[in-house]
Amino acid sequence: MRNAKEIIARRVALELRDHSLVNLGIGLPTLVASYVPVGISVAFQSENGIIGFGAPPPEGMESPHLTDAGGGFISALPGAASFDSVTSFALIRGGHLDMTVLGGLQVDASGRLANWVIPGKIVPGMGGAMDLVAGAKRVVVAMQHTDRGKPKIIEKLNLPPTSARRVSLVVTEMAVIEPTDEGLRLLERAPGVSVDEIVASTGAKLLIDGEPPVMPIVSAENAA
Amino acid sequence: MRNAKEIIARRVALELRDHSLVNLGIGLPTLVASYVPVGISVAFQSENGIIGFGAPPPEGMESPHLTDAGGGFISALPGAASFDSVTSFALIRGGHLDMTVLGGLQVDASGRLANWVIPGKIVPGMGGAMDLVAGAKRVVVAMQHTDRGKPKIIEKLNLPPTSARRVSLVVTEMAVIEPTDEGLRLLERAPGVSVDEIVASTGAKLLIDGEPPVMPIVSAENAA
Amino acid sequence: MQDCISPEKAAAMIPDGASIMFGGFLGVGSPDRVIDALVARGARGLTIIGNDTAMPTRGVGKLIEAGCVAHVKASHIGTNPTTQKKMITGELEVELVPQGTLAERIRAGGCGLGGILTPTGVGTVVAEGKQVIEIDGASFLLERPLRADFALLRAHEADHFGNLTYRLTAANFNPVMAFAANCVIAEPDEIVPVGVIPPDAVRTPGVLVHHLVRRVQ
Amino acid sequence: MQDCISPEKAAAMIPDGASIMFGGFLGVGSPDRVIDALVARGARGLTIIGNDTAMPTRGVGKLIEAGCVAHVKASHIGTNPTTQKKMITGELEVELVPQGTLAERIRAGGCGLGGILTPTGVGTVVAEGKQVIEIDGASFLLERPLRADFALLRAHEADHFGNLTYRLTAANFNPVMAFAANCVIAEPDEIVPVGVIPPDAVRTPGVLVHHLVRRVQ
Repeated sequence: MRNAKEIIARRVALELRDHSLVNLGIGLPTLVASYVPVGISVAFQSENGIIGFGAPPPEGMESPHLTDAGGGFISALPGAASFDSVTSFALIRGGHLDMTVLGGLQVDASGRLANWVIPGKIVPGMGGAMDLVAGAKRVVVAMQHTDRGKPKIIEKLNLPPTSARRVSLVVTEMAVIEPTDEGLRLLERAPGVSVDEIVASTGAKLLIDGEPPVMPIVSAENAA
Repeated sequence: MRNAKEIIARRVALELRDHSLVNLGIGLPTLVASYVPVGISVAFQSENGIIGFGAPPPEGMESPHLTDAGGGFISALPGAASFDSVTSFALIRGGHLDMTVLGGLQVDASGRLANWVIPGKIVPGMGGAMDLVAGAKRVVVAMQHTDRGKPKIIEKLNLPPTSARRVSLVVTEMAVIEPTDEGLRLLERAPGVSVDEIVASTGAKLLIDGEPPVMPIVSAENAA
Repeated sequence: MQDCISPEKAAAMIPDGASIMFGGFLGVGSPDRVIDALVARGARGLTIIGNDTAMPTRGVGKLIEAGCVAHVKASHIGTNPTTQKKMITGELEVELVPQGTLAERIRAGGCGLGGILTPTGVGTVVAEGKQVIEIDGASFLLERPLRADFALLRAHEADHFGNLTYRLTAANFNPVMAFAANCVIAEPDEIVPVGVIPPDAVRTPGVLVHHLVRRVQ
Repeated sequence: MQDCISPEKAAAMIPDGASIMFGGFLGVGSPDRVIDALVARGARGLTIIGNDTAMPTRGVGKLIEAGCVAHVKASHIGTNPTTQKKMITGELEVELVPQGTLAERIRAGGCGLGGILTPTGVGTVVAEGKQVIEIDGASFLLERPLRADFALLRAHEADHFGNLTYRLTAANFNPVMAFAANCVIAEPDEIVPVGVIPPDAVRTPGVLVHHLVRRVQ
């Protein structure tokens, strides 16, 4: 069985649309870039100022002027465009970003996301997360279903929200859940995971229409 | 005797400061560029998107992509910078423009300028004039003292104002006048023009401290 | 970027009554081939947004001359007597916007801002009907975002991804308009392969451009 | 542009207690030589404004490590444990601002806007104490302009007039900060004669730059 993060990344990759602009958050979301389906052309944005970046360059060929939003060295693909922070967030806030994939600490029954701070712990700062959730056309949360056994999908956030806006989709290693006006709808279950197991690991009411289908994921053979 | 426009342009040229950024309005103000004093380095901005433009190029060498705000062909000087309209007005509105020289229809006792529309006549539109008056560090009005014998400097504007902001200086072929908290102060008179003549041609009260000095102007020999 | 189309195809995509942003400053940097195609197809009832209405035989002036336009939002119409005439007869509705405010309103529309606060126009006719907000003792007009159905841009180079460059003062309103319309059509002087425009030279990322107008025949 | 100065002269011009905008994103595109000179002269009580506080041994992180800083306005401090530690002990005051809001606030400060209306932060702690304005049924925070006494920029090329270029993701906050400070000091990788940077490649016009930091010795 594949590990949780890989399942999540492979499922999220199926949300990628042809000719779209996508921003991947640091950490788990970054893995999604490894599973872009064949035939799908996606432009990835890094909010520090580039569209069209690729894998780290060979050792010794890194440019000190070219990194991703996590500070790691990257390469630029042919056709890349670089720009300043004002332009980068004009793209994000102006609705030009088709999708953002972000990690999550909690999602609640109203579809609100908390992912930037745990009171009493270290305060990293929101970085670009609040703008991404406010501005992207689709916000996909890629996170593990529970944290040390405790549900991360709960009735009401007890961590500070990242935005008042409802996210578009939540993908975990157990399920795909869509926040709607009526509540959290269970769309898919992971291979080998039962609805009962999902319900038991979820701290909010799920809307379930019969037996949800098994989550498709990008297979190794289909990834570009 | 030189004509009125030339006197005005030569006097306004003395307001140019070294290392400054200046925008000249269309018409009379444009003449100022011909009389930059020796030793003074001024960067001229054209609000359609360039700093550092020069005289029209030789016949046949015009670029269709390089004109001034009046649509006339210009050349670019070494070190010129081109930019879009958003950046151009960020420079203007953000206080980066040291001086603008604009034509005027009327200036009133409070120092407000009207220069963009005559109700009942053709409506050209304000173009960049309202932004220039609101944003430039110094606003110098370069205009003839009267219009067909009627004063253009009057107690209260009867044309729509360009801005609520007070202009910095008014230069005519008869006088140099500074709007202040107390009112319009007569600073200088043109060569051969008496204070009585100025007062007779002015429709607003002038503050006069003794006999004002004669207007200095950039002589042909001093122009760069 | 999706595809590369003819000026006629571009003109056919734009329905009568559409709102369109046009790059250009007195005709410099304006998408002339699509304008000609709009005239040729006899477009009607357009709302055009741009700095000015150029001259009767240049840039968007041709659209006004040909009777394609119902509404104009511009900072200046003084160079086009036809605009003036049609405004007086009521054939054309004209809204005048200060040039810097026009640029910022389009920018706000394109980058997701609900509005901007500008000192320009306070105490003038431009302020009529608008909210004035005091910040630290200074007065600002609350100006609203502007968007359009289409943006028609003139670029210098485009690559196969739609990345654009502009040339000198022909940039003017083009780069900001690329953000502010539902459909962005760019008319470049030249189309070059991907990689010919270096990343730092790109002034409009290709992700903002929906269609390129094909090369000059 | 006025003159070309050493990093030490730049550091000497900046008094203790000054507010300074720093270009840079996790240390990439940050004015490292002036930062080193500020550390060397033992600057104190600085307010630093920028995207992040980098790492303890990189970019503005060095200033925090050396105790030069009293206030931080940034979007992210998670990569610098020293910032975290000093914030907890009260040695450092930290204001967190969403990254896009930080960029727009600096832009507003630099281009004469009284403020901007952004959807970012509505319904979060960021909204506390701020005016919420409804526009066409949507809620926006009124965010105020940001300016500083100094902007310290890292550029790629500068010409003798101070015209600047930037390189790839090293541009980040540098171009916008050039508009928003009373004194702008740029530290280029290379200084070239006037005319070497073509007008369309200039990303910060030299009229915005007060001092260049002289070439690397």
